[in-house]
Amino acid sequence: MLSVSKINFERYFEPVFEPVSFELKAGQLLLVTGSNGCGKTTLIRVLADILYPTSGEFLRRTDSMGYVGHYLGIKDDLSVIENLRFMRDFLGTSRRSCKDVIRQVGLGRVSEQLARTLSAGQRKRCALARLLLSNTKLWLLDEPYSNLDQEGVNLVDDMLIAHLETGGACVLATHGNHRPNWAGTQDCRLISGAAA
Amino acid sequence: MSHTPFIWAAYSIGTVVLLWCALAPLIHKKAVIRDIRKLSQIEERNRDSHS
Amino acid sequence: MTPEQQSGSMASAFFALLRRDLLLAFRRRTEMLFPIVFLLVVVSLFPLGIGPSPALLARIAPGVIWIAALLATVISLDGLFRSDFEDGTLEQFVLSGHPLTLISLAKILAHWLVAGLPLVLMSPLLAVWMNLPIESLGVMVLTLALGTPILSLIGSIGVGLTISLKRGGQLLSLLVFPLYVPILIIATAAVMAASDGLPYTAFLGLLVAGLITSVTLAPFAAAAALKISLS
Amino acid sequence: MNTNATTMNKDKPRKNWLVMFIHKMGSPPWFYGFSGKLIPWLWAIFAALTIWGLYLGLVKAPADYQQGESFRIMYLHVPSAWMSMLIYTSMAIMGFIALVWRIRIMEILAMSSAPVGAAFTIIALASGSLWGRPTWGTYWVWDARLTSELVLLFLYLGVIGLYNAIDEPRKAARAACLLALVGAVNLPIIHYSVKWWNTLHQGSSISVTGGSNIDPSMLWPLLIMAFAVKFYYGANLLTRARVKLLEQDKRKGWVKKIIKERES
Repeated sequence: MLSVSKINFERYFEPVFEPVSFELKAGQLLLVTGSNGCGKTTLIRVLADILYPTSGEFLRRTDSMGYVGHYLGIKDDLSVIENLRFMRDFLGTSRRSCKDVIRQVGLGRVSEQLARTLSAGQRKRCALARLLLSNTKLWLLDEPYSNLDQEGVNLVDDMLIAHLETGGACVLATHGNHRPNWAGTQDCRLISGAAA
Repeated sequence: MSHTPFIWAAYSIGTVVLLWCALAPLIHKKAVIRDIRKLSQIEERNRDSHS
Repeated sequence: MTPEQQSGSMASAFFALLRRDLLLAFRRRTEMLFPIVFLLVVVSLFPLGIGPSPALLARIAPGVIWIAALLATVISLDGLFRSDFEDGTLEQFVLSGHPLTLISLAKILAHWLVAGLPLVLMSPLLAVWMNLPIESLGVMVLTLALGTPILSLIGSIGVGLTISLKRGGQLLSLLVFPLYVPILIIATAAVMAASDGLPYTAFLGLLVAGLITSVTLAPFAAAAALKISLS
Repeated sequence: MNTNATTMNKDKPRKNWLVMFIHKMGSPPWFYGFSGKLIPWLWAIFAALTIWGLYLGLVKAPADYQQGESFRIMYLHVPSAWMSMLIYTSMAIMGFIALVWRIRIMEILAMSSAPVGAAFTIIALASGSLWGRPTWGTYWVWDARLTSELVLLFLYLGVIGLYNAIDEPRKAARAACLLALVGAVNLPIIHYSVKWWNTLHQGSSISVTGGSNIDPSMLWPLLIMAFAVKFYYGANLLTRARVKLLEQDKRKGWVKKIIKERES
C-alpha cells in the first residue's frame, strides 16, 4: 500500500527528521511518535504528496488516500451536512450516505448548523465524517485524538479498527500516550534532524 | 546645446550601477564568511564543554 | 476505474466545486459588492480630479474604465484561494486525486462569475458617466466581457504564488499589473477605434485569442503555484 | 523504528547527457571550485573587450551627421537593453530546468540572474532618457523601447520581490522561477503590444538605434560592447551564485573545509 525508502525533507537546508524507511501493507497501522517539533506533521504531509521529499523515494504509494490534518478543511459558512455533501459530490468515491456518517460520528443533532458554530471537538468529528465518506484505502491522520473527549477517542479507535479490519491501512501521528489496540501496529519514532 | 554632458552622465550612471552590481555580492560574501566562522566557533566551544 | 468513469467524476467534481464557491459567495454577499462599489468610486473620482469637460472625459473614458476594472479585479483576487488555503481545504483537494488544474479552473470561473461579471454589467453606467459615445458602448461591454476573464485567469497565477504570504495583496499588484499590459492596450484600442468609427473586430479577435490561450495555460501555472505555496 | 529492508530498484531510467551534466554541476563543491577558476578569466575578457569597444566607439568613430555626439550613448544603451531581455530569457530557462528537475544550482543561478538583469534594465532606462533630452527635448518619452524596458523592470522587481518575500529559500526560489517563466511567456506579447501601441498613438519617428543602415565604424564598437557585457553577466552571475551557495550550505562540511583552507 505504501512503501518508502530513506525519505527526508529539508527546510532551511536542515533535515527536519532522520531519514525514514518503512513498508505498510493492508491491515497495518504505522504509529508515528516523537516529541514536539520532530517533524511528524511534515512526514505526514510528505506521505500525502503535499510536500515533495528532498531525498529518498516512494517505492509504492496508493492513489486512494484520506487525510485529516491540523487544518481540517471545513468551510465555516456551510453547515455540517452541506460540507459533507460537497465532499461527497466532489470526491465521487463515496459508498455511504452523508446522514449515515454524520450519525456515526455523533453530529446528528447539529447537522444543519453552520460549521462556525461548532466546537473544536465537533469540527474534528466533522472531519472524521468526511474521512469515512471518502472511502479511501490509506488514512493519514495527524493528531486525530486532539480536542476530542473520551467518547471521541473511542470513536476514532472504533473507526480505525473497522478500517484496518476491512483491509485498509493507516499512518497515525501522535504525541500522546494513547495508542489504538491493534495487533498489526508498527512503530516509527521520529528523530529530529537537528538533534543528530 | 552641447551633447557631451549627457554622454558623460549616461556613462557614469552605467559605471556606477555596474560597479555596485559587481561589488554587492563581494560585500555580502564577507558577511557570510564571518557568519560561518562564528558558527564553527560556537560548535567548537560546544564540543569542548561536552568532552 | 475506466477512463470514462474518471472523466465523469471529474466533471461532477468541477461542478460541485463551482456550486460550492457560488454558495459561499452568496452567504457572504455583502463582500461581493465591495469590488463593484470600488469600481464606481474610482471612476467617479476622475471627473472630480480633471474637470467635467465632456469631450475630455469621452477621450479618456476607455482607459479610465479599464484601469478601474483592473484595480477592482486585483483587490477581489486575494479572496480567490485565500480561505481554501488557510482552512486546509486546499490540502484536501490535493489528496482528492483530481488534478489541481481542474480545481483551479473551477475556482477561477466561480471568481469571475462573482467578481468579474458584475463589473461587465456595471460598465454601461460608467460609460454614461464618462460620456462615452453611445456607438462604442457595445464594444466597451464586449471588451470587458472578453477581457475580465483573462484578468482573473492571469491573476490566479499571482494569487497562487503569494497566497502563503500573510500580506500578499500588495505584492500581488506588482506581480500581475505588468502581465495585464497587453490586455489593457488591446481593449482600450478597440474602444477608441469604435469611438472614431474605425474597424475594431481585429482587436476583439486578439482578445478572443488571448482568452483561449489563457484558459489553456493559466490554470496549469496556477496549480503549480499553489503546489509550491503549500510546501 | 521498523526498517523493512526494501530492495531499491537499481536500474533507474537513464537520463540524457544534459541532465547528467547539470547534475554534476549541481554538486556544490565542484561548482564552487570550477566557477572560482572561471571568474577571473571572464572579468579579464570583459575588461579587454570594453576598453577596445569604448575606444572605437567614443574616440575613433566620427559624430553622427543627424544626431551629433549624443548617438555615442547607443554603445551603452543598446547592449544594456539587449542584455536585459537576454538575461530575463536565460533566467526563465534556468527557472524552467530548476522547476522540472528540481536542481538547486539552477534555482540559485536563476535567482542570481534577476538583480543583474534589473541593473541592465535600469541602465537602459537611464541612458535612454539621457539620450532623449538632447534629441527630443524631454527626459521621458513613451517610446516603444523605453516603455517595454519599464515593464520589464517591473517584471524583474516582481521576481526579486517575490523571492525576498518568502522565507524558506527553496520555496522562494521555486515560486520566483515560476513567476519568471510566466513573465517570459508574456514578454514577447508585452513587447509587441507596446510596439504596436506606440505606432497606434503616433510615437516618435527616431529611436536610439537610428536607421537600419548604420556605418560600419559605428556598428563594430556596438557589437564589441554587446559581446563584452555577456562576460560581465557571466562573471557577476557566478560570483553571486557562489556567495548564495556558501550561505545556504553554511552548516555543511565542504563549506567549513573551504573556510579553514582560506585561513591557513
